[in-house]
Amino acid sequence: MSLAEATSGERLSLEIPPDPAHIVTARSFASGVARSLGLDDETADLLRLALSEVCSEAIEQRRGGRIVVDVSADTPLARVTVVATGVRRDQTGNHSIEATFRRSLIEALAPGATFDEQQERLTVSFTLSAA
Amino acid sequence: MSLAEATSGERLSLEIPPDPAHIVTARSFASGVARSLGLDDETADLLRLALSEVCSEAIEQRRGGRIVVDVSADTPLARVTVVATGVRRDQTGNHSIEATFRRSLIEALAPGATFDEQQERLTVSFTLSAA
Amino acid sequence: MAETDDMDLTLEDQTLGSWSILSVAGELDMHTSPALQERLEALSVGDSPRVAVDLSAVPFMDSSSLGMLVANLKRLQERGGELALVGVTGSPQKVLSITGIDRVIPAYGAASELPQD
Amino acid sequence: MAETDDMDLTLEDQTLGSWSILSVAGELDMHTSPALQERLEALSVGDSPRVAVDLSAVPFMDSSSLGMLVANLKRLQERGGELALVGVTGSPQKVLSITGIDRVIPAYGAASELPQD
Ligand SMILES: Nc1ncnc2c1ncn2[C@@H]1O[C@H](COP(=O)(O)OP(=O)(O)O)[C@@H](O)[C@H]1O
Ligand SMILES: Nc1ncnc2c1ncn2[C@@H]1O[C@H](COP(=O)(O)OP(=O)(O)O)[C@@H](O)[C@H]1O
Repeated sequence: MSLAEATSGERLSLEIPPDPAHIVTARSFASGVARSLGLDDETADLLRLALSEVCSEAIEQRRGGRIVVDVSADTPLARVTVVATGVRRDQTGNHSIEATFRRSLIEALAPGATFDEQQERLTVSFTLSAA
Repeated sequence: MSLAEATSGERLSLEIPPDPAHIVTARSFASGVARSLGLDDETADLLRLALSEVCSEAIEQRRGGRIVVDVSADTPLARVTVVATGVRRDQTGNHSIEATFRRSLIEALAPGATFDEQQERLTVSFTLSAA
Repeated sequence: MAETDDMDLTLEDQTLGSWSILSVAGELDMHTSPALQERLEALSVGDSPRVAVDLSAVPFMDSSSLGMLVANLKRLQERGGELALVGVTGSPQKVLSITGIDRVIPAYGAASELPQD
Repeated sequence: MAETDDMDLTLEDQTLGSWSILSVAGELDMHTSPALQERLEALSVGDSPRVAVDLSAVPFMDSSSLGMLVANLKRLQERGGELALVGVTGSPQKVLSITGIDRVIPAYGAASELPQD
């Protein structure tokens, strides 16, 4: 099935514990999604990197809870939403140097990505277009 | 993280539409899970094949609905549960030749796999041990 | 030599003596096996057709193509033809052996080993 | 030559003239980069240590190792030493260039190109 055939709104989801050991599963999920949506290799790389970064961000900031990744076929390619629940770790708002690099990468990979941070819930959304 | 370190009961989940195009995502998910649980290559192959078969079975038998794959770290390695919801396609109980091969493969790969079939819900469960 | 590539699966056929050899590259599952079926049917024409499927570039195969392979074996035999497999290792080998299909469809290590009598 | 292999990441070091070369094989993310940090620290000892990290066998790298690379650059420079990268292509190249780290840490195509003065 190429993207053209993918039903708009068709949704694939992944749920993982907020543990660095499971970020590899988010990337493998991205590889599979890329193949089933017929994304080109460069866009697949972009999706793998973006999900790796967003999951790392969620894991660094929270303790416990879950990470849910949703990818829906949408214009131009897909809409990606990552919701992390769990207790916020860093109450002071200080960002590590890793977090700074991470934010600038996410913004470069997914311009217009939104971050909605609340006490027990972080929601990151972005639209995937061809790399 | 090796399996020894994996918290027992730690759960990874995947949700896909019941479309053959998305079975590749179930296999990629299996690859990621295998890496984060530290499974050896042969057991990873077994998990990829078992999930491919179970998802195919669910897709062949149902229309609409969703497929949810859950993998939990458990003794000896993991507990895998696949739940497919959707309207049952084949009311006569006739099995295609593919379904026959599929069942014998699933039984060889995951001895003791259970199939609970109901009108709108198919649940397949098995325990993963080293290949 | 004809080529089909639907991004997921690449199919190429060529003639070697009395055999049509269909080389498959990619993963064979419920999504991709219909493309293989289509090409197999197209090759199973004429008098006593001999068709060999080369699986050496198939890193993953599940049971979705088994029914089709058996049906094609039967169809080819009814026409006085033959079906054979070439380069069966790894994942295809495992699936073919668990289901016993390896005892039904003859397999050869390489296309050069196909009987040309 | 020392070797570390935690199944996900393989780290090997060897000496080439005045440089210690740490070759990384595997994906570098939040889970695996602590192992790299540990090995980098162990190599950053003595007088004016020169350490090169070979990334040619890293198919995936995200930002998790960037802070650590920059911190090691600083630490090595404080000791009169140097940090360099070798074999930067693909995913590592992309991440290093988007974040501008490629302008901070010198990179060489191959270990043989490292300055030996
Ligand atoms: N269908 C397959 N058959 C055999 N091995 C596979 C298959 N899919 C993946 N692998 C192996 O599993 C490893 C990890 O899988 P992959 O899903 O690609 O993870 P990632 O996307 O994080 O690289 C790969 O290096 C590959 O060798
Ligand atoms: N981290 C990665 N970097 C670059 N390419 C990758 C990466 N992971 C996977 N791929 C590519 O994506 C393809 C499919 O990914 P994979 O997750 O292995 O699917 P599957 O498990 O179904 O084989 C692989 O053939 C590989 O070339």
